[in-house]
Amino acid sequence: MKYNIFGNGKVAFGVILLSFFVLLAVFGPWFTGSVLGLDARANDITAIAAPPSAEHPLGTTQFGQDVLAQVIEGARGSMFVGFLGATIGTAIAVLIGVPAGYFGGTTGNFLNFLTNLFLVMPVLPLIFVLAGYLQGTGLVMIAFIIGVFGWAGGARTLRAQAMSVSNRDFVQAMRMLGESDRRLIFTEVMPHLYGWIASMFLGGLIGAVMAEAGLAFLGVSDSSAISWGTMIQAAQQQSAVLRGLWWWFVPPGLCIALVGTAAALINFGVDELANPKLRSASRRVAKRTAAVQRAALVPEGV
Amino acid sequence: MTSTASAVSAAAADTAPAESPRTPRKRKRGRFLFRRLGFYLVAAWSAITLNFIIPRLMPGDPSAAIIDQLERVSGQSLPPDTLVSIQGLFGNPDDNLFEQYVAYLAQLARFDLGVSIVNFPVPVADLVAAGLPWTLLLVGTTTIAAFVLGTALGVAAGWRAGTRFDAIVTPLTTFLSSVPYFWVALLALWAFGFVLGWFPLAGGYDPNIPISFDPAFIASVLQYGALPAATIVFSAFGGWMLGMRNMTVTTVGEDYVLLAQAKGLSPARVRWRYAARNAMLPQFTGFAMALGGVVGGALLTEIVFSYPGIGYLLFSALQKRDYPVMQGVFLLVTFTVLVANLIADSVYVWLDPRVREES
Amino acid sequence: MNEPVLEAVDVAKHFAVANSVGDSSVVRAVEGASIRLEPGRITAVVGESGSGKTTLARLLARFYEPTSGQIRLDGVTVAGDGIRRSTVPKSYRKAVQLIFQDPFGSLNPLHRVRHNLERAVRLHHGRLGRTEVDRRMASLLERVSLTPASDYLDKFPHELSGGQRQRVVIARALAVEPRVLLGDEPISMLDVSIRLEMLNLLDKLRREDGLALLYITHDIASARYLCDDIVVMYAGQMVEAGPKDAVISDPQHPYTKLLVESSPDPHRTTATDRDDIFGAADELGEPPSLIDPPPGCRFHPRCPFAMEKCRTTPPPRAQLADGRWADCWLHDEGRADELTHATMTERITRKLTEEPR
Amino acid sequence: MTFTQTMRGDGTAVTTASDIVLDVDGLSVEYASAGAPVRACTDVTFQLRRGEILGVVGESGSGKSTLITALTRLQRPPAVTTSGRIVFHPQSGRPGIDLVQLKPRALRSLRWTSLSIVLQSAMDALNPVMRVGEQFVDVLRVHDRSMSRTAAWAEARRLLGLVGISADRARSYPHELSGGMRQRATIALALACRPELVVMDEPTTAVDVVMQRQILAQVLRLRREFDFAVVFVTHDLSLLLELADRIAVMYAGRIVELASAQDLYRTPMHPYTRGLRDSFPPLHAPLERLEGIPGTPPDLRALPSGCPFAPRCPAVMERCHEHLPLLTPRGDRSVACHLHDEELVR
Repeated sequence: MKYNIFGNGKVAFGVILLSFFVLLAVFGPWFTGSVLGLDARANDITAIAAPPSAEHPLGTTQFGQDVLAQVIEGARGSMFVGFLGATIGTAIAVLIGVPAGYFGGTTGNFLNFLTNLFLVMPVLPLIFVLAGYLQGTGLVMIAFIIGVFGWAGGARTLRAQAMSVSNRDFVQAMRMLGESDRRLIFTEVMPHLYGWIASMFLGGLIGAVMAEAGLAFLGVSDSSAISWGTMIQAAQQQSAVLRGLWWWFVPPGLCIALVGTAAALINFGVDELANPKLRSASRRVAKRTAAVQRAALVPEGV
Repeated sequence: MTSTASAVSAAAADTAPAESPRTPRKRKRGRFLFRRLGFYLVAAWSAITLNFIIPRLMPGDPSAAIIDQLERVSGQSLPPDTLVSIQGLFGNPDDNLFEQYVAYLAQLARFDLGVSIVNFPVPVADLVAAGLPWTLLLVGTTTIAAFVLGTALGVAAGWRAGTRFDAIVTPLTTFLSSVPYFWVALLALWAFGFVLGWFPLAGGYDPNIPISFDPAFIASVLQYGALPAATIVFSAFGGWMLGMRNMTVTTVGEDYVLLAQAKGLSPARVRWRYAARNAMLPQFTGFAMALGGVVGGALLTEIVFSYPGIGYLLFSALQKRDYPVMQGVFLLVTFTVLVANLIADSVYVWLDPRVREES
Repeated sequence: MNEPVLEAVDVAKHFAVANSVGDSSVVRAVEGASIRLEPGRITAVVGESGSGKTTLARLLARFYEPTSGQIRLDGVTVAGDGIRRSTVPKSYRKAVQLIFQDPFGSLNPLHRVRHNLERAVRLHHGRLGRTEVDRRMASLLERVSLTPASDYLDKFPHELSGGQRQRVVIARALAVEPRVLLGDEPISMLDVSIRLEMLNLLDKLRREDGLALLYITHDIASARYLCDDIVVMYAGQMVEAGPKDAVISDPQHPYTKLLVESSPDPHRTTATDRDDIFGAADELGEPPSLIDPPPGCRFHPRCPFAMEKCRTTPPPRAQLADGRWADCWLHDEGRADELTHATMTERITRKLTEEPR
Repeated sequence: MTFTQTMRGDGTAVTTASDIVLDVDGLSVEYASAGAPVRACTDVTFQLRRGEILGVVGESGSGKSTLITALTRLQRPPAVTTSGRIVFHPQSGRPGIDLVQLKPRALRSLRWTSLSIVLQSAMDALNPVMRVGEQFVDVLRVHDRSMSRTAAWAEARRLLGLVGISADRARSYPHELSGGMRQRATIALALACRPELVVMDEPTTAVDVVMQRQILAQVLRLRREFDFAVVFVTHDLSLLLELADRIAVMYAGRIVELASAQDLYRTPMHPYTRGLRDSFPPLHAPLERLEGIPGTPPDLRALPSGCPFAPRCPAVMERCHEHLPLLTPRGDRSVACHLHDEELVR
């Protein structure tokens, strides 16, 4: 029962990594501007497509913009879309998934059908088309579209979990006492779903960051905004690959991957929290077992 | 109510019908697939309707804008049938919504997806039909390859959960599955195409060889396709693997695996026939969720490699606001994904005698 | 006979179930069941899983509405024929409470003992001051022998043993001050050594508070220990009822006899040889499907006494001495004494292995 | 069957060689937990005679489930056998084999042919995606490589017939059988390779009393036919008293009493055994108020010093809190309780 998720190395690492990027998104641009004296949008015509140097730690782009400053500025854009998209998506997932699982019946079936529909639709092409119509719209709109079309997987999980929790005796027992559905949902069922909702939010976060990057890569973005996606897109457009300007497109992609890894690692811990079998399959348990084994000096047959 | 459901399932479990083994099962599977087919038809209809609604929801008059654009591109007024076709897809100011919808459905039934703005006057259907085989080739093979590779590695990691292999491979895969597809594609293109020069930098085949089925052309297809395919597999297998790893860990704890070990079966048999065989089932039910992401990622990958599939087509269309092409691609991708899901369901039904439906 | 507090009259419950492919069929979980629960009296319903005993308890708890028949509280029909389906009023909740089988499952692992008791107290006793709520919670825990209360109020379920949890569950049910307590196998998930304490606690509640108690169980020996009357259920129907000792020592329905014979009894005085005890019980058959139950008497496919009319016509209820009754054609035929002649296990095995099914 | 009693070095009476099928000596199992390892089984010692039914009874936390996986060498991390021997004596008269020391390959060949297991829930124990018959066929053919598929299927059908399941059911999947049938199928499965020892883990708790009676009657008949020994693990002492030849009572990971079923019922020597016996109300005998055993089973992570039963024991003495009583032979039975310390008995 008692299980400290921060005692789990994977989770701790994930949390640290994610916190770093959140802090970077919030305070980074101020830091680059005031402390490092760099400007993501300034063009340094003395350094066009320059490799990393003391002046530009991560080099410059084709336009003489500092890559480090852009990565930090991009963190804000990407994380903004990530958080907003994940918030919207998670909210819809909760609003659809929890009632679907709790009430079952006709209501539940309809909500479940809706979920499955959004689940089989290839969301990314759909978002592309929608965003295509809305070209030039800001990051808010993009986050909104991503959230509105990206909730189905989460709703499906929540529905299954809400259903299993709702069928457990303690919910029935409290209903027997005369508790209302509203109270049952909020005080008895929902607390069991917080872990899943958190995990869903993290999944949505990385999904939104990736989707934004994908959209930007396709050229669907706010032309004035800087995000990791727009950086990669700019690099691609200026044929950075064919000209060997790796410092331009490697850092933003790596950042996306690191945020994704952080989210996935935290989710791993949440999974282990929810599924004791996964917990006992961890490296730590294996090591402990081996230690007891060695101490006992009885060879293990199996 | 939920309470009823649990009581019923308990009651139903107690009274497990003692049916005779053979024939009803086949009929059951048939009916299950039939119901799924029904669902996919509704899904397809929803996609078609969505495709109808989106342009009509947009501010302004997309229909007029497109016609205007087409006339500018072609430098002449549109032939009447093209005009009808565009108005059918994007809105006809003279008809009410219902009339528009009926006309739109009738038009789709004739595979009339309008004409491309950029490649005027090539019909969208032709453009899409030209790109589809390339995408199917690339995405189809890589999806299967990633699925097989991910599942196999997932079994290996899950079976040896807690070992060093698992402790290294699993976090590494977590990282890989978090990397954007197109960025991996860019890196691969830069490293293997640009720096090492092992692979061509763009295209789906050698433009100097005429398109045919002769060995030289096929060889060039393989050569051009290898790098895009590899990057998609590289980015996609991690998701399958992590799912399979956790399912395997869970399954290994099941009594039937314990009993299989107690029976003295070979470890390989226990692992595959008992553990993996059961752990694999959720992989198919989760297919829909994973496939959408893979397809989206693969479309982006095509763009990096200028691969002549529909992803690249979509990209060009987005760049130039070629709405007919965009919507045609969306419809086609959706249909393909639905068919893939139906196939996954069939495989699932074949794999699980219980045909446990989630509904 | 006293007036019953809670009564079920000829209730039936059918469930529509969708099988794995979505075809629906009807499970006849309970049919034609009547039961009276009187203050200060404990009635046991004994049966195997799938016999409908849990469904009966849940009907009485109004988990779901009966398909037909009536549920009466204090003689007033509250559910069933002629009553429109509605939400269960608080007054019913206050009168009737259900104890679940699994003490691990019926307490929310995320809430302390305090939460459970406090909600129960507040839901049914209007606005109460903090001290009054605390006082009530303490006295509830005391009544289920969890003392001192302060040791338990702030514990989470996982910090309690199985027996302690079930006591908390009982305290929670008592908090509404019900007049009827329905126990759905309340001891079957507990460790053997603490089951008796729980039975003794239920007995105390009956004696001290005059609760009407329904005790659902598959363990006929524990039913005998606790209750006054026994009702035996088979395949969704009641087949025999009466005072406990009479029913157990002299079963008047073949199924009751089979059940009693099959139950382990370490204090057995007669046969001591193992092979004698187990006999040649090679084939005793299984309860029928409730989706498509056999016509006539539902026990007839297994019954060694089965006659032609058993296969076609449901048996009439034979009213016997001491308020006993049994649903069996043997009484109608005057053949009831045959029940005492040989063991059921022998007879059934002989019948089922000789006749091809 | 002849019993020859000898004395071992430590003074324990032993029936030797050919009559013993399993000799468990000083078996301890620990769980590697975050803190100090938790001992779920401590110093478990018993002999299983050929063809005997040995009941093992215990409540939650008694270590009986741990004992099963240790005996059958099926334990998984974090459980570790830290000491002891489990010596299996084959009927052929070949020297005893210590299962604890055995290499995986040798262990695999011994499995099912010498030692099989029946698990509590047949629904969980049968592979849901394999036909029931196929689950017989694979084990039959692993242990007899000369057996053809056809012959193996025929054998599977024959084995199912032994427990009253008709041959055409062999092609069913587990979910298509009723609960009772599934459990009988797993018993037939356990006998597929004619083992000398079958470990049964609460094989009848998931079925109703009537089916329990039927299954146990079949087990007894099959045991007469095939002459295997049974370790029958359960929480239901009332059932064991009827079924078992001898019964080992476990408490807090140790055997606290081991005696014949009759002796255990009539003259339980350990207060826990007595309390457990009196926790089952009689079905026919006159009723009287029973009290069970007050208190709760101990937490293995925080065992009291001295006798783990002391906090619940009605006959507790001062020494019980200080010294752990060890399982000591008393005639043809053994008990671990200070009440029977030599000087007190006298």
